[in-house]
Amino acid sequence: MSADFTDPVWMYVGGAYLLAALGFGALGVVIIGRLTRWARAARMDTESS
Amino acid sequence: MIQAFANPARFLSFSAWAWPFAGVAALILFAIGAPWALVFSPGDYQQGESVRIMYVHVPAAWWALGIYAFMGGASFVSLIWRHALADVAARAAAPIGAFYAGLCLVTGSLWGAPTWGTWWVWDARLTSMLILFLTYLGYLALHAAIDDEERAGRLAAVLCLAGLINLPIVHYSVEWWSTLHQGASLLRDGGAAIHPSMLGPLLTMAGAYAAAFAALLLANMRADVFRRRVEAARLRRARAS
Amino acid sequence: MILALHDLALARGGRVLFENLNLRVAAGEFGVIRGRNGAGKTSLLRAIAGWLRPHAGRIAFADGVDASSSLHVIGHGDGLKGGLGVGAHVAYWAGLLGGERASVARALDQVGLAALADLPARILSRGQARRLALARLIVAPRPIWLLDEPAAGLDGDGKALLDAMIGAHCAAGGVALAALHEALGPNPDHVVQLG
Amino acid sequence: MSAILALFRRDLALAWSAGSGAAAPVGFFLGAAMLLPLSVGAERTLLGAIGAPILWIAAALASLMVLERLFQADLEEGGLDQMLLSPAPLEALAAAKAAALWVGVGLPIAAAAAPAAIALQAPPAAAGAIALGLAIGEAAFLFAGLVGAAAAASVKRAGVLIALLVLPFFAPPILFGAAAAAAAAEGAPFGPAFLLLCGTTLFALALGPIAAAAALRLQAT
Repeated sequence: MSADFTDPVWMYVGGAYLLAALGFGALGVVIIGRLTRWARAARMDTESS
Repeated sequence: MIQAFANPARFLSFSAWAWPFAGVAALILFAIGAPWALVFSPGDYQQGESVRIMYVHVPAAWWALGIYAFMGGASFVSLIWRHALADVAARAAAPIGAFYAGLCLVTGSLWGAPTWGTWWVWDARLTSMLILFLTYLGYLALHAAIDDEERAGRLAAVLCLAGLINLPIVHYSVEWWSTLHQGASLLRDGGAAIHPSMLGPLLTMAGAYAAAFAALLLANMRADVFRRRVEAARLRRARAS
Repeated sequence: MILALHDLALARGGRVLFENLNLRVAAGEFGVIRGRNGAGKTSLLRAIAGWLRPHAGRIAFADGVDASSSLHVIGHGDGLKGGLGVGAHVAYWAGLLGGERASVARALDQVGLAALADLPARILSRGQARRLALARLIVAPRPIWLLDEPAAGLDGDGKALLDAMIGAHCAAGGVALAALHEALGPNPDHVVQLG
Repeated sequence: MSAILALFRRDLALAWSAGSGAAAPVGFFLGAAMLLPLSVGAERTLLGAIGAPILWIAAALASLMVLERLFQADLEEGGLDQMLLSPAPLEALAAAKAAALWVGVGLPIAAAAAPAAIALQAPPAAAGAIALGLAIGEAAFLFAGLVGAAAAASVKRAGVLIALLVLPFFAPPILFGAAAAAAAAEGAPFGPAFLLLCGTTLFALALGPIAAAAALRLQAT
């Protein structure tokens, strides 16, 4: 446990990790959302034709 | 191997299990890497705690370049062997690469703020990364601007390859330029300055970024393959009626 | 045999225009391509010129014949620049397509635009612009002519001029393929019906 | 060879004809350069230091302006088809178009840079060096910009898109060119920066036409 939490710079460090996490989350949601939407549309097409 | 993935059906069956597998791997690596980087690794004797930003900044820089090189390879294959899936791969990788480049710029700025007292420093690496980010935007903009998908893919491939050749030129000219304006930058991104104890979390996080890219890429490619299939079917139905 | 199509199929925007088209054109022959709009007449000509990849089948030329030295294409856009002189256009085409500069005046005269040689091309009417494009065929002689609705915009004399040019070209052993809506040129050796 | 000359002469005639003459780009270049003293103030030392490099930004913007219509008109009017039918390789024809633009627009801009540099408080002795640098730089801009102009030729109102596409290719020439100009303005030796600028121009001369021809062949389908 060699991290010194009193250092005020943690605001920046925390901010960087938070932004990375939010970024990955947003990109994941967008891409996986696209996948499910089009996969469902493709499945409906094959069922109806 | 390349021909093996030529037809979408085989790609779909492979990627069906591959993208969740890579996704889970990414989550595990992040779960190990992040706390390791944030808490258990040592602070830097000079910069103190702010060096921890390196673990999210440096892998983003590595992979922003790595993904563009991947796109270059895919563009080459799609142009030379007219390989539809390679075109889908390049196009699906672009937004992820752009995100990595953007993340690298933002985390670089957050790292620079405490160490230099300003949010943006025209450090050689950050400037090169900014130009790479613009190159990504150009690729995405060209794809968005041309509606004939097949031609857009091949034109973007030509642009991507031209950009790939341009990157080392930009890198070295910016390096030369930055020595003109101020001394070697503080923001050393690895190499000798990396203390062995820092290498562990750094490589874990780099692995997490790689797995995340693989998962997002494969998912994005699947989405595109389904989209093209559905749109082609709708086109046929519209024409048949 | 100058030009042959083997089971040619063309697609545009994912839609197949036509399939297994076979055609063998020998020297001195004239082919006419008929079909409603969108049937693929232009695409067929552009595929023969090498600018469109066939969906299936292939296009074969006699040896020594290739797009960059033996083909002429007269299409919808005639590549005219409003700011450039009428005579300058013909001189440019002579240079670009490997013709002789000496025949520029003769070509202009033959298409009936000699009087306008020094004027900028923007003053030309649609029919005159089409005649200027035909001057390309004269100033840089090439064995294969691909004509996409060449008579569009031409008046009676213009059509007569085109008629004579095609006749003379085929008589001299040249090949001409024209997408047409009305009868033009000598009676065709081949008629390709699309769509 | 005559095909390349024919296209070069035609495009040069077009560049200098009343229609799309060099007046517009040169006028834009001077106007953009003039914005600097208007925005930063006419204070000599400040203007002198950044005046010369600003000329490079103005020249880059002017080059972007003329690049937009470079291939678009040919694609629309069928001129590209005739170029494809020419015995000369498409790469050489693309280079001929860029060369015609360099002579028709690039050189006038470089010439206008000499009085502009003096107006921006650069020492008159440096004006020649700045103009020479811009002449070389304009070649880098126009040839490097070929790939963007060709890739976006089929897009209507593609000016903004082309600007974005070629920006990464403009970075090295601007970087070395502006450094050379700044050095010249301060009377410092600008040799190394100038030679590196020539390096980027040679790179653009090589990459531009090849990439543009590849893109143009795709545009024709």
